[in-house]
Amino acid sequence: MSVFILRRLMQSALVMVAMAVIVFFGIHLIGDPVWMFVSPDMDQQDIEEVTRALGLDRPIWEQFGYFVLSALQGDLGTSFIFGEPALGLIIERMPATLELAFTALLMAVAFGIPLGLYAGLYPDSAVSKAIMAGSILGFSLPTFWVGIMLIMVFAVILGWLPSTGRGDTVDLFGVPVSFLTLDGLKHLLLPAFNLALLKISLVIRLTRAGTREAIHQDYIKFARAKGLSTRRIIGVHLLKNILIPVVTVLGLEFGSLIAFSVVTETVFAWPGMGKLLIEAIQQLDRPIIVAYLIMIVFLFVVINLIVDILYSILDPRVRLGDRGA
Amino acid sequence: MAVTDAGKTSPIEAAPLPAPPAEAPLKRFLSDFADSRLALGAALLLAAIMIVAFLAPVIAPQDPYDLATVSVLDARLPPGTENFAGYTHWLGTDGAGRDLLSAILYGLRISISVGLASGVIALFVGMAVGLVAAYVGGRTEGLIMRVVDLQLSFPAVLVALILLAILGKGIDKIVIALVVAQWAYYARTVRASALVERRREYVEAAQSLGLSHARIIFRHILPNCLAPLIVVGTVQTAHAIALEATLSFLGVGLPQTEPSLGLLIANGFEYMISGKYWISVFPGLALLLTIVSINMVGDQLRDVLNPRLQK
Amino acid sequence: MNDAPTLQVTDLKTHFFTKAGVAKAVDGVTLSVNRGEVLGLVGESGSGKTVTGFSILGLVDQPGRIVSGSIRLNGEELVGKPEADLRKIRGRKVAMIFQDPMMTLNPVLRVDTQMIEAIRAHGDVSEEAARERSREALVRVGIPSPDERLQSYPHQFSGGMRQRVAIAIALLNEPDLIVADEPTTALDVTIQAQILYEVQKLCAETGLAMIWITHDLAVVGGLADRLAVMYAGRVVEEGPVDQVLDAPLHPYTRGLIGSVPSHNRRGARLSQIPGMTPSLLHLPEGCSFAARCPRADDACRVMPPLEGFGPSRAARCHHPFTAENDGQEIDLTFNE
Amino acid sequence: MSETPILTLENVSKRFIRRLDAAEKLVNVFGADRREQVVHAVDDVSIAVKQGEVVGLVGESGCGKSTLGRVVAGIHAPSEGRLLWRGQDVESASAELQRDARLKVQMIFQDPMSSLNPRMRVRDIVGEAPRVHGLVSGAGVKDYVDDMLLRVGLDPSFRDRYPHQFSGGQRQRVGIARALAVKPEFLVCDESVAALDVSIQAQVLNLFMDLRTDLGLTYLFISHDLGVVEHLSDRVVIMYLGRVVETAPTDELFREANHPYTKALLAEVPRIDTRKRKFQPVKGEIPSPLDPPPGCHFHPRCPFAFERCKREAPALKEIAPGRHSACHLNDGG
Amino acid sequence: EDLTIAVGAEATSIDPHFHNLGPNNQLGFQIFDRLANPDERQNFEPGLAVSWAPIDDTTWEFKLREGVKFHDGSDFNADDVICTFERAPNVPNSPAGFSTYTKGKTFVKVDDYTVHVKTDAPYPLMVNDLGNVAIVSNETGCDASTEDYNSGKAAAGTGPYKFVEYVPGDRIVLAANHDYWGEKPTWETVTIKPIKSGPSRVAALLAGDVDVIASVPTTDIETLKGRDDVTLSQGVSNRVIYLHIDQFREASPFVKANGGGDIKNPLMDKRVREAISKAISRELIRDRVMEGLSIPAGQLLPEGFFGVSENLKPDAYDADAAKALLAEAGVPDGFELTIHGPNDRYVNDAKIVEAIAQMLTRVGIKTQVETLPRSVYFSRASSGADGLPEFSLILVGWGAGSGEASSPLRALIATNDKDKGMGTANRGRYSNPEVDKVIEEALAEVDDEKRAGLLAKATEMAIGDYAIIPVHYQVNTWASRKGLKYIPRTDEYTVAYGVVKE
Ligand SMILES: Nc1ncnc2c1ncn2[C@@H]1O[C@H](COP(=O)(O)OP(=O)(O)OP(=O)(O)O)[C@@H](O)[C@H]1O
Ligand SMILES: Nc1ncnc2c1ncn2[C@@H]1O[C@H](COP(=O)(O)OP(=O)(O)OP(=O)(O)O)[C@@H](O)[C@H]1O
Ligand SMILES: [Mg+2]
Ligand SMILES: [Mg+2]
Repeated sequence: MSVFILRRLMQSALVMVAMAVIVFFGIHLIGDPVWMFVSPDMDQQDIEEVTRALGLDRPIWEQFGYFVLSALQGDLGTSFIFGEPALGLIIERMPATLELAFTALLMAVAFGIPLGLYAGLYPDSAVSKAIMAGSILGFSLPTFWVGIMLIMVFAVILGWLPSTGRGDTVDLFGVPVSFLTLDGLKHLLLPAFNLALLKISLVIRLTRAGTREAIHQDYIKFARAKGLSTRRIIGVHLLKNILIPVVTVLGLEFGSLIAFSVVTETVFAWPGMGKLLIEAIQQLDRPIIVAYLIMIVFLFVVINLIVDILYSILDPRVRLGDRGA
Repeated sequence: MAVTDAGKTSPIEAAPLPAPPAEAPLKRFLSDFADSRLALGAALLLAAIMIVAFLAPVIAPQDPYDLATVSVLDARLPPGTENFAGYTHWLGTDGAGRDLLSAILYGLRISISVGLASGVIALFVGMAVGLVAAYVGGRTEGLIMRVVDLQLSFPAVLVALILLAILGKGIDKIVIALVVAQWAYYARTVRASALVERRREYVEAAQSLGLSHARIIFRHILPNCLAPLIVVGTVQTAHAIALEATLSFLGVGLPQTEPSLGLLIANGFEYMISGKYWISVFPGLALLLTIVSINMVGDQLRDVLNPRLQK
Repeated sequence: MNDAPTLQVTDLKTHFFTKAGVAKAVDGVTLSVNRGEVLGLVGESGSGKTVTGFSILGLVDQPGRIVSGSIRLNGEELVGKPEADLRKIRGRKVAMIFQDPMMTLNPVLRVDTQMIEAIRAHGDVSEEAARERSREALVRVGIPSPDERLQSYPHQFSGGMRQRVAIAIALLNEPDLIVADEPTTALDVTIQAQILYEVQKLCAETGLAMIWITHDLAVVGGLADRLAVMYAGRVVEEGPVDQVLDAPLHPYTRGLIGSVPSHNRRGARLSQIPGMTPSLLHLPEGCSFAARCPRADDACRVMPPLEGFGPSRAARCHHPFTAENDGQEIDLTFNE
Repeated sequence: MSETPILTLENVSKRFIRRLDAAEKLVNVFGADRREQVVHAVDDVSIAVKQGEVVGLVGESGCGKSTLGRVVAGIHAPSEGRLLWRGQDVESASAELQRDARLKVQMIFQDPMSSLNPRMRVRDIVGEAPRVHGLVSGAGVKDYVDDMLLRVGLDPSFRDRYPHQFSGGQRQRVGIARALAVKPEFLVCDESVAALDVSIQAQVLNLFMDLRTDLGLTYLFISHDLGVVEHLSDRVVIMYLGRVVETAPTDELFREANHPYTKALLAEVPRIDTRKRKFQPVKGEIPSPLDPPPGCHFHPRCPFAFERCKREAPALKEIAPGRHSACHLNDGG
Repeated sequence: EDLTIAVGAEATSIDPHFHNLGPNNQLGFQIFDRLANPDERQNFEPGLAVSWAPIDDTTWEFKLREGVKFHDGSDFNADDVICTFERAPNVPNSPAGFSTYTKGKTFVKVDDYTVHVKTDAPYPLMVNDLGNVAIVSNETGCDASTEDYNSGKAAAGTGPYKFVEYVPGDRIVLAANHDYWGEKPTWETVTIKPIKSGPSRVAALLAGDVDVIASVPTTDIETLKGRDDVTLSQGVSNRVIYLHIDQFREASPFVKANGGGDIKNPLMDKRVREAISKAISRELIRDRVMEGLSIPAGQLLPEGFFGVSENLKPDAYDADAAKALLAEAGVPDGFELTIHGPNDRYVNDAKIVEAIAQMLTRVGIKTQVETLPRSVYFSRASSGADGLPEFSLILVGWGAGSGEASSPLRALIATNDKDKGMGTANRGRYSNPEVDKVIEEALAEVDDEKRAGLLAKATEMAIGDYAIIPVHYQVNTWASRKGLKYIPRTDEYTVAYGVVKE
């Protein structure tokens, strides 16, 4: 277990370094961020002063060295546009993104598994075919397009749900969450569904494939030969086995949920870190981009650890610490 | 004693054994594929889309990239409007006055080219890397797979987003970004199946027959890894097309005067609420049809090519 | 011999309706097993042994279906019974053991879960009582430290142990019949011997009837009381094990025995049956073995019936190797 | 014996090692005890095979039979020990000699499905190696392949087919034709008939025997089926957990085995001519090769084991002319 | 009553001195006062100063308003002003602060309600400068960090609305300051939500989630006009959209002869520049690209602004004249050109670039289009690899923050000179010493009337040279639910006190 965690940490440290280097030098190549901030009335002198103040006048490797030094002390730099520690800005917006992502995940499981199970158990029925066709549609539709359609239909035309924003939040253990208030829940529904759509399709397909495969396994036949009820066979024997790939893949996909929240947050004006990133990219706010990526890697590490632990609970064959785990 | 001489007088069996009826693999594959009406329809549709897309310069009524023929005067005409030159825009025009039908055809061409180009390059890169990793094993494999893992642990959108922010716009840039975002999927797929294939006895047979490593990798192992690769390839191509659309929507990606489908949609997106639905709905439909048909074909390929589901 | 056999299968037909055509996997199988008896069911791959076993338990899946025939367990007809009733019989009156011990136990459930649920599916037994019974069953199949083993997951067991657990599960509800589908094929000789030892002991102790499916004549030779030989979905010969092995009636049985290497004829060429098993999709008219049979003639264009030879033997052949004609061709070989 | 054996294994070992990765090394620095996992698949085996001989190699699953076969066929290099081809060390030979020696030893595999490349036609499967090695000209390949197919009893018209279009027995014949195509003198048959039905198995075994007489081939015949080995071999080698425990001419071995493991094995083998026998099995499971018992690997299951067996691994000693056994009981117990 | 406003861009900080950036300033307008507050036409009205006047050539005197209290209860007096101007140019981490406005000025407290500002030379633009800087309290604000402002601790101004809450990315909440010295605030609480995507913003209004939205996308105006539950307010802004033309290099990087060969930069020829101006149909752009929401431009600021010329009219579209001019200039068959522009900066920027490219192509200048995100665009447009502007023909916009023509003249037209701070945004490097002289003269002229004349004169000279080619003035649109109306502002800001009940 400790080896396992260590291995993970070493790998992630590598990603973080790689990411930091690429982004750091890459952004340097794109352009000079200073031009993003200066106001029209400033003259060259002012601009140079700003450049100096932000440390952007020094050679890039020196800037990088400085970044590494302070990163080791937990300081990922100060946002150019916000003037606040980049890490703080990201952490401040993380709960919103995580809430969105988790809700989407929940939706993916809540819709995906039953539908996938049905499609796997009755592969030839018309309903199953419809489910599968729907799932293809689900992962073919570009997220941004679905988002605006959802707003059009549910907010503008039907007026059932609010179009954008996060709604009321309450603090849960000091973290603002919106699913505990009615208003927050209403705001959460559309973006979460938008984000979940892709994953619902994915879970449907995984569950179906898992079901189709498991159903022909000897252990299912053996369970039937024991005279177990269909409910128990599906609910325990089958489900527990197909949960393994579903959990693994969802764990891996959680990263892409967070990544795709960049799109959803933009469309739904959801105050999460994805929106922050997109704006940072547009404005070359390098500290935020770097800090975002490092945070994401960190998040992945944590999530992957959780998934692996879950995995070892679900699948007794897996022992953490084994090679390639 | 020479083996060859003995052949005719072999005492073993007078009448060689009969074999099961021969059936060409291609034919079997096609008939299996055609099993699903839906998939067949999707394949035909996809073929049609591809043909239309690549013939765009021939069949499109207008060259939407030629600024001399496009005029803002014609901007945002609803479907079926005749323009001043007396030409009817069946699908209307977009915000810059491009004939939408033509723009969609050209856009399809770009989207599909981007998808295919990035898919093919990523496939080759991933394939080479994955095969080498699986065949060589040991430290090399460990190192390669760590890199693949790193790449995979980062969602493709983010990779492409950051990369494009760094590289700038242009078809070549987006292809590069998509290749970087995708090669690892292929590498992983190839490696997984190559690992399985490498343990197959026919590989050992080839080794003991003294065949070269290159020959074993490319003539023996590779062809047997193609099936999952093709499946991943189709899905990834669809994915690449959608990804390109998303990136265009996010404002990185392609130059706006030569819009891909994604960019057409993104541009039309701002007209959604104003009721000028056609600017984004028609390209959206084209994109949807393309991606859905590719995915359906991929789905069926998966079923047909998956040996476990056969029979 | 008891009056009614534990299991009586009569003219069972189980067909698979596939795209390529109808595969008559089981096409007129007649069998009976008595109390305390081990029936060996042998035949080559694809001859329909497993499907026969599944038919008895009512476990034939789409696109397969029992088309006709009768399966009587202790006189009770199983064919046509609703699924809910069959479920009550499965595991309670008939149990089954599968070939691959690695695959039969659910890898993600603990052994006790899998055993207890098998008991509680058939009666209102308390968890505790069920656990105790599971423990006893493990002891019966010779598993050391059963309490500890109950808490384990299948992957912590070796193949032989797993197969024993499967047998223990089959025994849990004290069924009248166990269908064992090649349960030792995947195991090593020494482990196979251990399993055979336990099974032999159990049958002797409990009076359990058993169908032992295998393609290994040597194994059934040592274990079974009676033998049924299947070819292309039909039983072609049946009888007490000694008689069938020592004086086979059907040319196929004879060919099969001849092809087993044995130290009596060390280094000699083995007898080989020419040709190969026909596809179940396109079975020839008449005797399905005719095309490979040295004795075949025009009479074989008609399907021979399963004819009795003596009190306990039967064969499905127009030209059996009976005592009268056997002298002509005693060397058990075919084409040399 | 004066005649040089066609193939000699001298103290050959093959180990599979799973090395530690960086993370594991790091925890070791902090005091953890992570070890490399070593499988001694083949442990100090010496065998000499004479020209024209059929040597049967018997043992239970995981005892290293296949690994030994692969070492002989040149697919794996031995971790230790030497492999001599006609008295010459293959390792130190020139590249050309090495290749020749390698081609002279060919392998026939167990699984008729996976041993043929499913994407190649029979003519390529059989014809590829001879063409690559220049044994036959490009134009002559077709005839050559036809000859090979005829030799193994297949109709030459099958040459354009793919493996899946054959039955199991026919596939095995294609595999044999492929091996024969490089004119080998030595065949390693690794469970070559285990996956076949008895009637098909008989066909293939007959083919092996015919090839032996026709082409003067030498065989290393690996099987866990004692019946098959007994039928075919001149001499039998018994392995247990990577080590050879006994070798003897077939007749003598089956008449009276020396090693307790061999005895147990012979007793367990079901035979068609023994009926309604009482099974009396060896106790215990086959131990994991990752962690074999110390001393004599068989001692935990051996009814005759005594103190020394736990400590000391018995050496393989000649107990009678042509017979070797590795058991402490033979040291005048 | 409560009000919810959706804006396109979010303030990056509550600190009014942190970043001289539109969204931040617009927020600051509501919480803080300046010495002089610009009204909706950017005329400076008494704010915290009740009057100001030069008392000699280099000194301005500001009389401060008495009886004003900050939101935190402290009193406003000259100390606040002094410390504000000390703090404003020196905020740590500020990407672009307010030093531009304070530089070269010395602030002297005369008494509690009088402040003197001294400069080295006559400085007519004093109010325009100081009117940009929010006054913070010396008790809480001056020593506070940016974080203190964001957390609300230091965010006390004297403005009509008080800071309540800041949830980054989601909303900023303000509450009425009932003690405001000026016109009493109408709205009890004001919530400002950033919704970046235009359609989403419109959707939010239509869905009733917000009451007012800023920057209505031009595409939706027609639809919104047709609805009777929405009121639109439109107003011209101080922003001119224009083309900057490379006229200092013989070999301009994005100009090629027909077929791709090198060519002497034809853009250096005034006739070619004129041809370009005449080839552009500003009306067509207005009607088809801007959906009517632009005013064809003939100079640097729309009419009514200080220092504009009354003689300059937009060039009329005349393709034939353009072709003739090209022929006259020796390029009768045109040439190849790439026009660059941003795609996320101005209203419909990329579309305008494309339309212009179409039009140029029609008169024979085969034009390629390349639009870039502003992050890349501006730095390359200002200084490429060699430190010089990288492009040949670019579309840019200029908003006159000070509300008068001196701003664009100084930045865009004057000869590029780092040291003097002139021509800082002169990306075409137009240089005419005579024009420079007039501009400098104007900048030192304290007399408003004379200055206006000088500015107009400089403008006429530069436009006559086609130093730049003005395209149009942006017209901004706000939409509100029925019953509300927004008073449009030329500075494009959206402020709560601009929302009135109908
Ligand atoms: N689900 C199915 N669909 C179609 N055909 C099937 C199906 N299951 C079995 N069959 C056919 O039924 C025939 C008998 O199969 P069965 O498994 O009973 O053979 P077996 O005698 O048990 O062979 P083995 O020794 O290989 O286990 C086979 O030819 C097979 O093709
Ligand atoms: N490539 C390999 N890497 C690691 N371990 C291996 C490898 N090949 C074989 N082994 C291990 O070596 C041991 C001997 O394997 P081998 O395949 O030679 O056994 P075998 O006697 O042929 O068994 P079987 O009868 O099951 O074929 C086994 O424990 C196996 O796990
Ligand atoms: Mg079977
Ligand atoms: Mg083996």
